[in-house]
Amino acid sequence: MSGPVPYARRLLEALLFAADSPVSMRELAKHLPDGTDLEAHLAALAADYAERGIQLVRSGDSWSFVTAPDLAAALAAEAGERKLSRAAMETLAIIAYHQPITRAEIEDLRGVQLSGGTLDLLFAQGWIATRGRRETPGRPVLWGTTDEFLRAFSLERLSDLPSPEDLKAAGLLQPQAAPETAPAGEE
Amino acid sequence: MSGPVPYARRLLEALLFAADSPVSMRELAKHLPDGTDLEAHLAALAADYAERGIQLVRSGDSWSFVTAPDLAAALAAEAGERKLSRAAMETLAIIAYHQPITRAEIEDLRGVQLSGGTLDLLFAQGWIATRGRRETPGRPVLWGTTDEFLRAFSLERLSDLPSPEDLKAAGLLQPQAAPETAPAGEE
Amino acid sequence: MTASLDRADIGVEGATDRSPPPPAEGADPFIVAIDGYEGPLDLLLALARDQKVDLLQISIQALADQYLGFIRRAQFAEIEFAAEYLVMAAWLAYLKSRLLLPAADPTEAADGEEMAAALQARLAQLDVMQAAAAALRLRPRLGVHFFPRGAATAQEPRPAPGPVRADLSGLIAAYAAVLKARAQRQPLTLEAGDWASIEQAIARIRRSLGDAPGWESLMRYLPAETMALLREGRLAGRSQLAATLAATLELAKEGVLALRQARPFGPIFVKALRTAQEPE
Repeated sequence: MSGPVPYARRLLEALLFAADSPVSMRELAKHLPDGTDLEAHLAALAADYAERGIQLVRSGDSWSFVTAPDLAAALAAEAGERKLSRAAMETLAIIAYHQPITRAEIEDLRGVQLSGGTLDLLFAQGWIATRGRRETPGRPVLWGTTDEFLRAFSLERLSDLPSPEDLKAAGLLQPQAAPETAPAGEE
Repeated sequence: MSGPVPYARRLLEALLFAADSPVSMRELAKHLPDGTDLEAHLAALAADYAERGIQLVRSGDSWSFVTAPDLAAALAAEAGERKLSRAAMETLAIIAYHQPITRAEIEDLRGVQLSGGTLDLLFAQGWIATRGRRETPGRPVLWGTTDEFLRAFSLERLSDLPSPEDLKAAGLLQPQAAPETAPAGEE
Repeated sequence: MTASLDRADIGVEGATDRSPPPPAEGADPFIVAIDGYEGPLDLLLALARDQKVDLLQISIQALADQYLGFIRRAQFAEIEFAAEYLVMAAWLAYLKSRLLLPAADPTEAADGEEMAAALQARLAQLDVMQAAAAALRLRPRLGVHFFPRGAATAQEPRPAPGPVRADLSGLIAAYAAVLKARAQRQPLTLEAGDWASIEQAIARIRRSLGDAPGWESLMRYLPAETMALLREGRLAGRSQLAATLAATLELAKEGVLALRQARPFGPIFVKALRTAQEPE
């Protein structure tokens, strides 16, 4: 690594490295002199690691080091992939796109009742959390996604989720997508 | 960090980062192609980090990343936040849901005695406060949560907490531990 | 370090990922599998995709026919599982009749069109969410494609105790744990009746004491059925054993008999000290 590294960047590096979970900007700021440009230092630190085997990632308001995704195969020798059911993934996507959302609304969107374990599984992973209640009769609990969800799916922020247009462009909404441009019956 | 980093060095970096204890040379060699000059790569990696906030250190035959020694004071100074213990979290949850409540009632709900420090800790955080006394023999002190508790847990009001029925509906009260994976087609 | 969606990340193979398997071609072509579908709306969406037109332009009549045909040939393992599919079938049949039959009242015809449009919108919405789920699945995932720090290690000294960290999810999970543990705690319950009384045991021992000289096993003074009860793990057996032991202790205090146990948990022996047939 080239040249002297500013003290603030070294300290951030050590703080993020020594933490057992993502560290919030608020927490990081506490350790640095007032007036430090935290965003700039974090951006510089992320750039330092861009090509390394470890990367600095942002998830919502928090930052953490993780291993580079392209090394997965070499690292994952022991880690077996946890396969998530379709029900769980669809429920998670619905919560991510429609938050805050009630259980009944999720069921309505999917046209099927949620089995007991689905929200439980997503909650246990730390991917969803309650977000108060909807002020309607029965005051149902609202669910939303967490920063841990962003981190787990390598998203910086919710707005990084692909829009319906992005999904179409990526071919995930074929073949009925975009009838204006694609003649009907095209594969 | 400057220039392209060799694959072996990136992989070593990731392996050492993701390990939960120092990794032996023998273990590291397993992940690298045969004939890789492990010593040379580790020496280069250690040099990469020489001026950073993290350092690669050798202890006997094993290697690990640690924070730079000169940062120890700065890291300790403002003291990383500690995670609340399970006992304390459960106690806080019981107070939040059942307030005002006496210590004996908390112990009854948890089925175990409260250790001396638990209420003190929650009180020191400003999350609980006394709420008078119960007019029963012994006049035990009653505990409740504070506005500071609401702020710390981003709740607008106590009634935003999901009710036991909500928890049950979300599957959080199922007796077995949350499954890591959901069977396909669970709905 | 961008985490925005890379198109390369969500290749076309993702499109297959979200679709349930096509109706299985089993031995009997008139029976179709319903297992792969997440409810009636999911089945309807899969059928709609076969029309290969925009979901908002889809022919609801054709879709209703497809669905009804599918349900007619479907095999349901469980009746409650079938119910939700059948409710949808009934609704679609109704919708179809609304769309087909000339309505006596023009507002009725409009209602049919509205219901069809609402269904198209619902299908389009679910379609987007299924695509979103597929896109999520294709993203690099923590613990699968990349990994967190294995262990949090700072150089000594360890951080001094400071503020504690906790969040709402942790709080709720903790309360759920309390409720779960509480639900699982069984209060101690005892079977009613069948308890042996010490008085009866004293009387029984007095009756048979001294039949044989010298030390005898305590077991000899148990009622006949005790051993069988103990073998079955019944509390009544343990009660008789306890009552008998307590009775011998009582009688030893009175000087009627002596007790001997060579080691902890070893066998207990009883010896008559004087004839005790008659109560004092």
